[in-house]
Amino acid sequence: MGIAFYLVSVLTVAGGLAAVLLKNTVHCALAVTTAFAGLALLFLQLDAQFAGFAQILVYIGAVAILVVFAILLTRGSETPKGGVFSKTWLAGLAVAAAIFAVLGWAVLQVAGSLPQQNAAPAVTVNQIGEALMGRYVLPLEIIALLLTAALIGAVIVAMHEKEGD
Amino acid sequence: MTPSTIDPERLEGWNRPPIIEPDGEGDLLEVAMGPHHPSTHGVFRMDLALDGERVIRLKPVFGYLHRNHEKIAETVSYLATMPYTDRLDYICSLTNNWAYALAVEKLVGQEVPERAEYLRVILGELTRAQNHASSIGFLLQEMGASGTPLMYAFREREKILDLFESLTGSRMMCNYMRFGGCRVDASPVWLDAVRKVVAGLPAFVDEFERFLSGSEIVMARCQGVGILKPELAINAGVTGPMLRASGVNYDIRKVDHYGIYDRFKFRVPLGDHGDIYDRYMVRILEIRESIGILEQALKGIPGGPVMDPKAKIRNFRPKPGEAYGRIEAPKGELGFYLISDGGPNPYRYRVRPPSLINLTVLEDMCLGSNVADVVLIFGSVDIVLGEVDR
Amino acid sequence: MAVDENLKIELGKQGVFVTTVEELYNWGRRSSIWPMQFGLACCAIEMIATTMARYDLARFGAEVFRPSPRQADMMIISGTVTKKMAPQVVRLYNQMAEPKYVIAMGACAISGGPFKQGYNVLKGIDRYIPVDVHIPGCPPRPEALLQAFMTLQKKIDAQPLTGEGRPRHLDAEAQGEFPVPVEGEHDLEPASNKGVWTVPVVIR
Amino acid sequence: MIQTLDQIFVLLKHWLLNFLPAAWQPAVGVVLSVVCIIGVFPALFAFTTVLERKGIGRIQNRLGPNRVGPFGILQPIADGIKSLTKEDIVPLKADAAVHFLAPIVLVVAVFMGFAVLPMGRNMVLVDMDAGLLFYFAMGASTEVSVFMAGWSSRNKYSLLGAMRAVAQMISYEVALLLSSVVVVMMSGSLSLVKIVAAQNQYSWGLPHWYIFTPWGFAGALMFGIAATAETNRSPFDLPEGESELVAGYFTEYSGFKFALFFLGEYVAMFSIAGLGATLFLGGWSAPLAALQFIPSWMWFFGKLMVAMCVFIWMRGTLPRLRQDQLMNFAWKFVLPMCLLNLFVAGLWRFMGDGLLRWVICSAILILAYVGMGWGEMKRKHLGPRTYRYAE
Amino acid sequence: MKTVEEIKTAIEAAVPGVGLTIIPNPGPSGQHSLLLAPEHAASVAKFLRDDAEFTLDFLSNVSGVDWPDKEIAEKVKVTRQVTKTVDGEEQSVEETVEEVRKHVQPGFLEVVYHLYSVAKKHGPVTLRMRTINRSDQVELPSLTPIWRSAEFQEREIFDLYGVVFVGHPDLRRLLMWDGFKDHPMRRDYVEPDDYEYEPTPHDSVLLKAKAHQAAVAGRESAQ
Amino acid sequence: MASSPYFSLAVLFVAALGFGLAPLGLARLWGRLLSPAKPNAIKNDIYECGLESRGDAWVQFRSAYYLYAIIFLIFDVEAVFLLPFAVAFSGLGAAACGAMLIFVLLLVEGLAWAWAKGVLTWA
Amino acid sequence: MLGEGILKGLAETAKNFAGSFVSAERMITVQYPEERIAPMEAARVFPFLVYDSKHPEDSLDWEAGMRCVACQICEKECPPKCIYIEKSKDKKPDFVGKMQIYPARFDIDISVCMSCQICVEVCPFEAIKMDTQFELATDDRFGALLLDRKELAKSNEYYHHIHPTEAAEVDARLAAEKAKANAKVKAAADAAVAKAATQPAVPAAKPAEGNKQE
Repeated sequence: MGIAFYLVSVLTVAGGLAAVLLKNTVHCALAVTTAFAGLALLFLQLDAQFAGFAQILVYIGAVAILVVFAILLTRGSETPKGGVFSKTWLAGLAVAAAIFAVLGWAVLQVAGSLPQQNAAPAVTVNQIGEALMGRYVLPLEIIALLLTAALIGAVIVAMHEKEGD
Repeated sequence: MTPSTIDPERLEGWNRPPIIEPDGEGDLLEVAMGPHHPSTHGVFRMDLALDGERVIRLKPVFGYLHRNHEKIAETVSYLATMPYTDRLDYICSLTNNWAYALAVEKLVGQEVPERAEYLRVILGELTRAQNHASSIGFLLQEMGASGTPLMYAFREREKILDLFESLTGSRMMCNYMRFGGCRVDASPVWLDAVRKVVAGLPAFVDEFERFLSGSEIVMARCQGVGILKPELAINAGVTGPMLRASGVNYDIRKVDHYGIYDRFKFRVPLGDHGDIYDRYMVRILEIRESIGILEQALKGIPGGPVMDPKAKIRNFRPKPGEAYGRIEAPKGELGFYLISDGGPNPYRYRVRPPSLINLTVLEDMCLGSNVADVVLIFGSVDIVLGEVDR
Repeated sequence: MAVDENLKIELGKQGVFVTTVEELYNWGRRSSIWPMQFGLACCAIEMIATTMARYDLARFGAEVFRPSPRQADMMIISGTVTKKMAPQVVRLYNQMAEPKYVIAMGACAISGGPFKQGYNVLKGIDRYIPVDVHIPGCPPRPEALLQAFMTLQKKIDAQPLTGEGRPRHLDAEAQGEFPVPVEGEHDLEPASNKGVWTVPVVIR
Repeated sequence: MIQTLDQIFVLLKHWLLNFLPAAWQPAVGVVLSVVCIIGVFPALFAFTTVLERKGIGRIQNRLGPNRVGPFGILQPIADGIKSLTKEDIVPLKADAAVHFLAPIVLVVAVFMGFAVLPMGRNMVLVDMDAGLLFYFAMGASTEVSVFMAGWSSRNKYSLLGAMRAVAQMISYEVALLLSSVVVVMMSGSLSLVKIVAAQNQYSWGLPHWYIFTPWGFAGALMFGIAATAETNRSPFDLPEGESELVAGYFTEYSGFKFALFFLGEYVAMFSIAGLGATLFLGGWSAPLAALQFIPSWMWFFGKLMVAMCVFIWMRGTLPRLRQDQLMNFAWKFVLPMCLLNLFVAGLWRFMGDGLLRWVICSAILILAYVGMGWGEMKRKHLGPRTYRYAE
Repeated sequence: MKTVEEIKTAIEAAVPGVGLTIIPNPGPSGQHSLLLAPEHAASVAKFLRDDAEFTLDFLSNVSGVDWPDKEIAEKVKVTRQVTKTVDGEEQSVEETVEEVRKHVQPGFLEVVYHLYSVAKKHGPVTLRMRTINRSDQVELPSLTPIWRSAEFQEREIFDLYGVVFVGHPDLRRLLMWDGFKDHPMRRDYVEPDDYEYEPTPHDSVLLKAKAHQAAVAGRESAQ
Repeated sequence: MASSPYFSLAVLFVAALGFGLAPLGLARLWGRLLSPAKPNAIKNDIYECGLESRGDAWVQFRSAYYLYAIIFLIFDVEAVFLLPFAVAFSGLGAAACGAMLIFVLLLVEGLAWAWAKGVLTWA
Repeated sequence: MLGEGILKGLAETAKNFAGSFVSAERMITVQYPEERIAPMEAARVFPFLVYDSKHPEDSLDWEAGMRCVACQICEKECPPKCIYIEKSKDKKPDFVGKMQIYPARFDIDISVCMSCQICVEVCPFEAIKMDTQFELATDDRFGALLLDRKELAKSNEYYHHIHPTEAAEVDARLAAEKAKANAKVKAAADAAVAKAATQPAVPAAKPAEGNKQE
């Protein structure tokens, strides 16, 4: 576990940092993709095979493409002249620190309350499916609604743009 | 149908290409297609402005094969210009020969023996068949058919080129016709060979049609794309299969009755939509009509000389005057305008290239369509750069 | 580059090795000549005919016509190079990756041919870029192009990997850039590239 | 004997491993298998390029390469040597790092897909519970590499080609996923090994391949269309449509980087053909019970090559579609058909055994197919035409 | 099809004040032509296109012709007073002498249009227009607004002959590159000198090659 | 460790990486040793049909690409949910299948709506 | 049904694929250089100069037998002007035995020649004909593509070999002309004998000129 975990963590964090620090937006997008890959590897390390591969499929296969298209949608993917930090970087940093604090606090709280145990036992896809169709059927439908809403929203935004011109 | 029916008040600008406004979203992408581009039939360039994949502006750029044909013709003798006409539309050299010979014959008032006229018709129609075959082959090639239709077309073309070579000595640059006849006579063996090739042509056209005409992809790519309205086609001087695909019945073989075309029974296929598919089909149907003409000509070819005995090869000096002669070349109206000042060289020699003038409407047909369509529309015009730029 | 020099000397000592590599290299180069999809005029039709079923250039493994100069090995200059086109031809040649070969197909490409007296016709592409094989003819028959192709293969076969007489692309000192002429007010400038074109003495 | 032949590679591996200390054996075993995968498919790629060039040659009434080596067999080796020794050009304006990475990402992504493909009985690198998902996850990564190649070249044709390619690949990826879901529904597993095992049964000597069911046939058809589009093959080869976009997203690539794209494309074809065979054609199982004596890996590779031949055949025949037609086809025809197929597959299960379910399921699918196709042609005013003549 | 004379009458009836001249064609083809005055060209063209009788809707061919300045050597009989010594004394005598007088007849650029009718299937009708000279007054009205097919052909004539078509929507060079300065189809155009290698010269080529050699020799001796 | 499936995947990953990198390295070595690269301004310019490249290729693209990407993302997510359902399908009752049908139909409805609005028409 | 046309197309290519293994109609590749398409008699590539020779095999008397009399008509008529002729200062007996000017230089630049055959058509002496040799690719532009007199000279037998029908016609024509010329000379001589020596000498028979077709 040890070495692999640290390697993957370094990869993930480096990808994330690069995404923030690189100047060229497309490079940032590719760095984010690397971070996604690192996350997927972390899932795999936790024996969450399905989640890990789904992460690759959805995040590298779709979200990364979405990000890239979004970047190309903006005029000029040319490297900006100025520095990578905007003027409000201090505020940004504060927000990030706050969120990190909240998350860390939550994680520590939960970690303290859970009994110490090894990684969860391997879950088969079949079990996921059964759980999904049984216990979590309502969330599933809500997700469907959410996805449909997202679809409709995106279409409306796009159509609005078209009409607006 | 004829432009006279158009309200003269709105004539100003009606024949200009439409102005397509970009939808303001996204940058216009300025792309130069050519001069080295896989689908420009050689060295042609189109400067495109693309909005996404939609064509907003298209400016053709010519001259990459401007070989000064007209200037050279003014410095060499009438006869010596004949081999240069081969190189105008280098796919159909024989019809170029014919048009030039016809113009010079008009200039000097020369007669052509009957056998020579028959030979001219036979060679002209063979040329038309092979030109149309290879032109639709190239069109399909541009559609991305990885060469197979083109290969089939060239398989047939090779047979016809063999006929040309065995009669005239050269596959492509035949230099065969002379003022007042043809250079050499055709032997019965050659005529038999032509009969054999002509007998095989319908099978080729059938195969080609089975292969592609019904293909959904071909229909999806060709139908309704690159529409040319008949009014504009006439006004822009478009001729040949392109004009007829727009539904205008104008075939110089029927109109001028040059040569001996009034002796043959043939029909002129017309399209109703004026799109790429119609141009493709009109060419295929014209091959079929050409086969009919060839069969009749081969049946009726008389004996006799192939050259007017009064014709002169050397010291050919027409009297001062001018003449415009034209024929229905496979690509459209090919005309030669000659001014003679009595010297051994033409004073002015002008080629009316069908390819160049058919390209006038390229912009009108392409604007607003997809980039991929531009390539097809361009291919469906069927041009040869040697003739466009001369 | 000192290391490289030493290595080369070392390689030179192992003559057998170099010979084998040379043979393999030349064999690979000559068996896989991908032409650029590039036609200019009448000869281009004969070039297409050469790739078609009757003559089938593919038998030599050369039917992979690449539309991009980056992936092509050979440029068949098939037809008249006009002065308007010449800068583009030279630029395309420059944009090809080494090793690259040029076949001047037909009279026009060699010397301007029948159109050489024209004001817009370049009198031979070898004024600007080096040509490996010339095919006379107007247009040359497809077989003539095949024969020229085999001539080029023989030429490649004879090229040594190192030492004197090695081809241009193996020589770091040799010319790698062929300036693109500029369209001037009356003519292309310059009229020829120095070092590529030397006027022979047959002037009358 | 038949058993031995069937398992010859497995046995060979074990025989070799026996020479090693026990502690090394698992690791070296994995390495051996990997080396086989990395070795076999490029070799198959080389063979296929010759096959393609000769096959298309035959379609076009000519011979194709036949001079380099006996029957032109050595042609790809010459091509390889040539590519290897060719100058590598990176345009100055291009993004050099991304330009360099793109072909590597592609090659890695396509090779990873082979990890879960069973190439014969007991011949799979990893039998994972989520094998199919893993395969699709890897397939999705190729899109990124195509985009990287096109964008980094900073060439208009490359970028247009890359954008086309990505748009096309994401559109057909949905179809690819959904058309495979029916197989998962019936076999109850994402593991490709189990999917093959589920099909490796025979009644009256005929196999239980999924293609021999209405939903399986429709799924296979949709899968085939989507796979062709996914690998940018004719008639969906727009991204490299040379009549418009010169060479598409790899216009600026030369030397071996270009060769890697070429290789990546073909290996992706193998991999997707292998997946298709696994999902619908019973993977390595024999088409007739009587033919089971032929080794399983031969069946797998045989099916692979048949699929490649179909790819080649289509390439030699079909012109290509236009971008908008391609996208519309994906979203308005293939995707609805796939969704309908999901429904039909559900219906199939709940209708029990019998002829009725055959009739009903087939009828639904055929009606939908014909109706949608006809409607689309009508709407676009496409169809054969008649012509008039003037005397 | 009507004769040129009939066409002329019809046009003159329809377009008042039009300047028309018949240019006869002495050759056997008998294609006589009509010379238009540039200022009325557009209205004549429009009439020919739209008139129900002619319907010349198809402009087939547009050609440029260059007629260079001609130096005309005329033999003129001149009568003048000459002082002569006749019979020993000087007398003023009228004498008629033949004298060669040279004068330059200004050339012009000519544009020839060949018209046909698609609707009526007749033709050709040949129209001509001439510029005033070859140097500065080279403007002619463009017929592109009437017949689109003139668009590229007029551009070509502009490129190669230097006729400026007023009213052309997009008058740029068609065949030569934009920076090119000359009009190469004119008869007095001088080609650029690139006759380095002429293994088989004769006639005009020989002269040019020799001129090139002389120029090269001159340049070399200058260095 | 070697028996873990991830070990095999890692080996395959490394091998594939090596397969990509090795020939590139070899080509580089060949170039260094024998066939020196000769870069120059013309060669390293961007190819554009033989002309000098004008304008930048990195321009603003159309929103259609983005829209398709979003629809794709949604259907990708749908597929991710469909897969576990499909695996469990043979053991599920009609009610569960009905639930999934509703799930799919909801998305189909979105698709149909987008179709009707003409968004799926690629321009 | 959607896809029907595509399937038909696939069937057509399949037919061609299968046919390529069995039918010569469907496999039309001629494997140059081992196989060649049968050369056409009318084929023309570049011009050559015909010489008459008693020893066609050793080609020693090419200079003496050359039919060309350096009249320079072909040089004038050549459209791309790729022929260069220098007349000789002296005269040599031609193939008829008459004293004639011969070409001191006769160059054809085949890197310019457009194979138009006009030189052949205008030649009054049947001296220049078209060759069928096309395998001339070379890497030596200046050396190999400018053919001089010696390289251009090919024997009449070679001409017969490549264009048998045409050469036979030419020979017959030349023989007829020769007979005519001989008859004329003879008649003139007879007349001269008959009319006594008061008349001026009859000018030598002019070679036939004017329009001739093959």
